[in-house]
Amino acid sequence: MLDLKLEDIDGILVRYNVALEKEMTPDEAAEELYPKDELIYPIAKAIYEGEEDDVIDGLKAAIDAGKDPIALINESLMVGMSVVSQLYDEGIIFLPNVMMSADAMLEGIEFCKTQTSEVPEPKGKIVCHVAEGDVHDIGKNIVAALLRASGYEVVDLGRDCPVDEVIEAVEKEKPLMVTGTALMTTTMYAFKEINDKLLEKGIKLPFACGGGAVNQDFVSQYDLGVYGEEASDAVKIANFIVENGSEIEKLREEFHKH
Amino acid sequence: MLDLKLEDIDGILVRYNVALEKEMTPDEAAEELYPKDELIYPIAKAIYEGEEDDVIDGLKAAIDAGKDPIALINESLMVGMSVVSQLYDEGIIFLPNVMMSADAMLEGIEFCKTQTSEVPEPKGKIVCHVAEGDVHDIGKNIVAALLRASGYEVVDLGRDCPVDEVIEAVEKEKPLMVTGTALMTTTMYAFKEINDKLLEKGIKLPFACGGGAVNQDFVSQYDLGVYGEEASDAVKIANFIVENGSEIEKLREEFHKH
Amino acid sequence: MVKKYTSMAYANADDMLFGNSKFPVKAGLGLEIGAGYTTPELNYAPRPQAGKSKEKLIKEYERITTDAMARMVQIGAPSIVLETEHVEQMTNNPEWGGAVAHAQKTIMEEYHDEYGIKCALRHTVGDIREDRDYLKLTGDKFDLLMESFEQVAKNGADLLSVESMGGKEVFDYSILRNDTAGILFGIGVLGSMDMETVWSGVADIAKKTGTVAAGDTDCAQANTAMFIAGGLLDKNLAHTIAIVARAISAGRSLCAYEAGATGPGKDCGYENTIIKSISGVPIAQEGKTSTCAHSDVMGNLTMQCCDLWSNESVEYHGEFGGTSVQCWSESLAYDCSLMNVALKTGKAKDLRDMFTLSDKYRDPQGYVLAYDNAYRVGEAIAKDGNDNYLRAKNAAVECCNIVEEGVASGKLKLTRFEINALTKVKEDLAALTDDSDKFMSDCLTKYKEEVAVFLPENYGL
Amino acid sequence: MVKKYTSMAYANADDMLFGNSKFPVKAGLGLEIGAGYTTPELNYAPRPQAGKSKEKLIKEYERITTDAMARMVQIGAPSIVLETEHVEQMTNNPEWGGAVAHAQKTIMEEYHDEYGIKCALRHTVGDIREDRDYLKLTGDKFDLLMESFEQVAKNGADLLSVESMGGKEVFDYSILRNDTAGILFGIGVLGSMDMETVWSGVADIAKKTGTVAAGDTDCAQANTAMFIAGGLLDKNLAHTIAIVARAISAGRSLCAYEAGATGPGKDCGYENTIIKSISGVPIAQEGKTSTCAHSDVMGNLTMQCCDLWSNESVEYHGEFGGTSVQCWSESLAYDCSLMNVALKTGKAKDLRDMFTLSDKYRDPQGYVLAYDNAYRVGEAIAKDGNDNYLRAKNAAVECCNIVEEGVASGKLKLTRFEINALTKVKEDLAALTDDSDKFMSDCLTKYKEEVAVFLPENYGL
Ligand code: B12
Ligand code: B12
Ligand code: SF4
Ligand code: SF4
Ligand SMILES: [Zn+2]
Ligand SMILES: [Zn+2]
Ligand SMILES: [Zn+2]
Repeated sequence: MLDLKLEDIDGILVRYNVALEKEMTPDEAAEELYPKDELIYPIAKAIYEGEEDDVIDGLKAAIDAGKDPIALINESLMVGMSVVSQLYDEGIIFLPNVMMSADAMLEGIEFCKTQTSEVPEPKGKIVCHVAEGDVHDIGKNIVAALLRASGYEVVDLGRDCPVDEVIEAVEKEKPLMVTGTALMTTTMYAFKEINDKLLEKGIKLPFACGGGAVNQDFVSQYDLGVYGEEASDAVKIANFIVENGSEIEKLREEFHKH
Repeated sequence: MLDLKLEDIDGILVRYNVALEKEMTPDEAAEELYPKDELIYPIAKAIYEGEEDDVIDGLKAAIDAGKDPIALINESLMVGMSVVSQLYDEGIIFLPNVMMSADAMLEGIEFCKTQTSEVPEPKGKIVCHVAEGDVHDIGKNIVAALLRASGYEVVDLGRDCPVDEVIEAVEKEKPLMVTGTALMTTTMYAFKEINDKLLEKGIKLPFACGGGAVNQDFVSQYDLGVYGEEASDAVKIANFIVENGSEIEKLREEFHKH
Repeated sequence: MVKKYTSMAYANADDMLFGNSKFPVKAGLGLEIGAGYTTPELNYAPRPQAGKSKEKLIKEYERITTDAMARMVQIGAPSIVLETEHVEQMTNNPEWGGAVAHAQKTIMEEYHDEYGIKCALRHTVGDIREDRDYLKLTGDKFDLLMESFEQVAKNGADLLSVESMGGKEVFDYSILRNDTAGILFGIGVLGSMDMETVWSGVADIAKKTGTVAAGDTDCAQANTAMFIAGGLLDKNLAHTIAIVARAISAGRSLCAYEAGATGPGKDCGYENTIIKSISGVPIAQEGKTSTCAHSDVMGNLTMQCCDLWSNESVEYHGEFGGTSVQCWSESLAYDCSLMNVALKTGKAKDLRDMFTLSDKYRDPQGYVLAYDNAYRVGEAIAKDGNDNYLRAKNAAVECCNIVEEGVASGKLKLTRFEINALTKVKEDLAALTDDSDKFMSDCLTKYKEEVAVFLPENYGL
Repeated sequence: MVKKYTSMAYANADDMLFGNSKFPVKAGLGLEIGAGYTTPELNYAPRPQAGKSKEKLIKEYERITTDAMARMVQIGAPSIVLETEHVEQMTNNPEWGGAVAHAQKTIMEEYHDEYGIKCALRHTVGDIREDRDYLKLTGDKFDLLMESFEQVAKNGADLLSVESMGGKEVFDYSILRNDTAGILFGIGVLGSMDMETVWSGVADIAKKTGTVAAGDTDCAQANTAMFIAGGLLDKNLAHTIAIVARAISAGRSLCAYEAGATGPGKDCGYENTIIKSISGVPIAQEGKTSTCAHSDVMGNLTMQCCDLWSNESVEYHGEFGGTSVQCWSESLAYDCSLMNVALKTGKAKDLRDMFTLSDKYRDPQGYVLAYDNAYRVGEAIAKDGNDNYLRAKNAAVECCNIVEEGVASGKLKLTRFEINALTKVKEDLAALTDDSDKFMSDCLTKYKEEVAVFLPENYGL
């Protein structure tokens, strides 16, 4: 068959991902971000590496050295995870690494809880779902995984989720936000219904919406809607709410393209 | 250069127009449609051929033989023109022929009028325009030409026509319908404004709309709108109004695809 | 009843070509697929509001059908296939699907009679065999699926397809966890088992109704992996893993033809070149002219051996140049015209190679699916064709080898991340048993435990 | 100042090829047009509501630009041109056009800096030189047009274009009446005169601002004829007349390069192959991947000698596969990828010929624009290159001869209607004078009388 000469390939296509790959390996990049504290460093690193056993070992050592188990959640586990998130955002590591790190972090949290009777202050609860009539749930799964990875408690209502179940869950769980995913133009209208029913009940909370079918113009049409393009936007929206409150206008100002 | 073998061409493309061209020549097809009456036949044929002089000659002969000049308009000129329209509709002759026949017919009408003091009952008046902001006027020109060819009196407001001018013309001319043409998605919204202003004034008449940007769904959004895809639809809509009245619902039932 | 492929339909990769298949398929009104020419296959989705009632839906499909046929005639296209991918209501209410097929076919017959245009209608029913949380592959839902096939076949559909979902629950779990065994089990084992059941059923109906059991696609798994992997800069899944899932899927989608289907395979089966090399059936493909539906990194390459050339799917709406279905069918028709000229001028193999080279080095997925390499994956499958597990594993191993050779040649450049992911898959594969029964029982134990929604009874296990 | 072409840039038709021009043009960020590779050129229209304010419009173009650049990088496309065809507000308020150019270029620079993607920005200002009823080619409106060019050039546009309208009033009248002299006068004489004025102006601005005076298109006339002629089954205008108008338009659009423009010519100038044969400038073309904007009967043929490959224009909106600009830019990029592979593998002339043959016999328009025949029309123009009227008439005559030969060969099949129309044009042409001055004064008299909106002062007459 015909073939291209090696030197001719670049004129036809550019592997921008290869061209762009940072000089630094992911490990080196992570190394630069770990906290320097001798007790915290190994925990953060174990989180990055997704090594659950090393996480527990590190936590044990830190607690033995007098650190508070609950404080360690924020000061070591979350810090390690934020290294992971940052590297993911920068395109240096990929989703499966994040998921493995998140698993390690969750184990770490469980372990910390067993070391004390105090209850950790949760970062916040979030209800996730896929629109009624829609079975496409991988995007939602990624969203849920990344939220968990960032320390949020996720109530996952699954796919093809009836409008009323979302309303009930919100009433019951009082989350700091709801997320909705829709991949089909035929299903995304359920978001409007959810919006209307929530408002009818006097509930005002941010409703972050995304998924292949959904776009910003559509989400802007109902009062509670905040549009996110990538799964990681869900985390950014949640963080923004924690830091700046849940005013929809502000959220749109921050996250919508204008 | 490479070339295709003659016998290979059909596998790649089909000249459906050639394949479909009627066995009959246009002249033969017309011959079948002319009225048989000895005095009418030559007039109808001269119309079809676009021969103005022959039209006048034929009219003279018929009048000499005792025919009523005003009656001749409907019985010969219009009949000849309807042969032309039918052949155009069937794809046997093309627009330029129609336009030449129409010119011949209009001359014929003028001649008939000079032969009597009676005033012919006009078939109806129609106001045509291109939407405000839009310079694309060829479609409208074709519409106007075909309407004239079918015996309607056309008030042509031209292109880039302000909404208020359309309203004024309707108030002044009291046409049996208005037509609007728009080729740009940015200009077609003027049709809605025209619709609203007409209704505000209590004027209800069919507003036939077409042109590249316009589609049936858009036109269905305002009360007076009737959508037409091809220029010849404007004639069909006008004829339908003459025969069945101007109820929009009925018109849509007839002309909208469902 | 199910006869597995254990040899190749083509003696050489170089014998494979667009517009030509070993076993052409006659369908519809004067059409023959894979018989020396390519044909556009247009797919479309009704607008959201159109699903409100049966009447509205039928009107929508009538307009779509008329628009498309009219445009084909206006530009002189000799042939077209229309593909209607069911919206859920059409499969769940078999008489809806039947009524739509009937309405469409009536219009197509008018065009065929007036202009002689060759055409056929594909209906792809929805795989509605699931509850909200679980797959329900057998029982009532299976019967409903078959009834839907029967209704569309009786009412005008010429080509019968479905995008079936067997194995998806395990796959979904595994793909985000880089779990090689789970990917292999979901696609290669569970998927294949379900395919055999579904397609035996469809083949019977086709025989009974005088229609064509056309083919399936691993949309639910290999395409999902491809979409999660995304473009060059996405970072949710290594493209090297996506292509391993794709290689595995070839064995799975092949099951349709083993159960009696004859092609043309479904457009979005990017595994179809591999399948064609083994089975010789005609295939539909999509790529650079299905950007309306999705983006991929092998837009031209997929044309290399296609018999039908598809836009995947476009929502019906207006564009400056007409309705969306008119625009896309026209673009497809010109693509086909180019291929057909190549066939008539003796330049087809050159054109094929140009299609392939456009994307062979763009991405590891294109590299493996390039027809020469696809053929090798085909051989790996045929070698152990009788064993669904082994052939899937072979395909995955061969896929890894091919990518590694590409890297070694210097022409396929991967990121470190992609290379690492590949290394891991290769190690995982090497660690797997060669004993299908053992693999099955290991996986059953493992995934019953780890995947809450996995119900072995779906597979008669 | 205006130096007319009297010889051919290429010694043979066979030397003409896509991605290669005699005089490549460097533009924008690292791009060279016609220098051995083809590049997609994406054009887009803002949504209707977006024109409401300057701010909204800028945001809309920012989103369009980001979407397109992002997609190009995702699929690994090495280069892209963005074309912004002004909506009327952007030309009538030159600072709007400038602000849009600036916003777009800022984003393009970011992508170029981060990824090294080669890119350039074309702005096509609107020809706003008209009142409601009359053309107003000179005076205030002309100055405003030039100011608009200057603003976009200073603010980031790399390539300057316009679709100018000189001669259109006479043409519009003539085309529906099969008036050959009027068509010739409108396009070949009046159109050419106006082109010389406009393009001398643009060339000055380009020189002053260090940008490229790119080129024009006879959209207002030859394309109008083509669209009225429509598809195979339309019956508003004979396709044989449409192609005569097209042949005439080549002399007219050539005037841009004679006045100092250097190309790339505008996408919708279907006369561009003829122009390339004479002038050697790079050209943009559109066809099978501009179905979003219009339908034509030569979708592949137009690729034969293109340097930029365009979608003509698509409204910005969502599709399943992303936004419309992402979908179409991706399709274009793959088309270019195919051509670029052909160039690198030494198969480019074969691919060119396949493009041509796809449509050479589809329609008389494609037949004459096939590069071998287009070259002959070019020769007819160059022969009397110094005389706008004579070269236009030559082009028309040669066009008729070419079509007749095609019919005689048996390969180009025409309807009786098309043949009759052709015969009439040929007779009309034969009856015309060879004296330009006489033609001018005859036409002035005739059309001043017949065409109410024709104002000779627009042309300094
Ligand atoms: C894989 C797939 C499937 C799989 C789904 C498997 C699964 N478990 O999800 C299967 C095979 C089951 C499937 C079935 C069908 N599908 Co499907 N499918 C796809 C496909 C190819 C890829 C979708 C995907 O997984 N993308 C990858 C994920 C990761 O992307 P994502 O979900 O958009 O999420 C990303 C972002 O959007 C974001 N995000 C997601 N949610 C949220 C939420 C928030 C808050 C934020 C901030 C961000 C965010 O994060 C993610 C990563 O960044 C698309 C093609 C396409 N162009 O999208 C068609 C597509 C969605 N399917 C389509 C169709 C038609 C169907 C079927 C009806 C086909 C049929 N006839 O049977 C059935 C649906 C049946 C039903 N009742 O729903 C159409 C929908 C058309 C429409 N009307 O809109 C599409 C668009 C294909 C097409 N072009 O025609 N499909
Ligand atoms: C020719 C043309 C021009 C010519 C117009 C000459 C003239 N005298 O009309 C010129 C060069 C002047 C021109 C200018 C522009 N144009 Co222009 N033009 C076209 C083109 C190529 C063909 C239009 C045409 O004549 N078609 C043939 C006629 C016969 O068709 P028609 O009008 O639709 O009519 C038929 C039917 O619709 C029907 N019909 C018409 N009216 C009615 C009414 C009734 C009642 C009925 C029943 C039927 C009916 O009958 C006809 C025959 O069947 C189109 C391309 C396209 N896809 O349409 C672009 C197009 C319309 N133009 C476009 C643009 C953008 C422009 C410019 C803004 C470009 C610029 N940047 O300068 C300017 C406009 C300036 C302004 N202020 O308006 C865009 C519009 C995009 C949009 N937003 O919608 C188009 C769609 C091109 C594109 N794809 O981008 N243009
Ligand atoms: S990829 Fe597209 S065409 Fe294929 S099955 Fe999935 S939705 Fe249908
Ligand atoms: S044909 Fe299209 S691209 Fe060309 S000038 Fe007219 S509107 Fe613009
Ligand atoms: Zn499809
Ligand atoms: Zn669209
Ligand atoms: Zn354009």
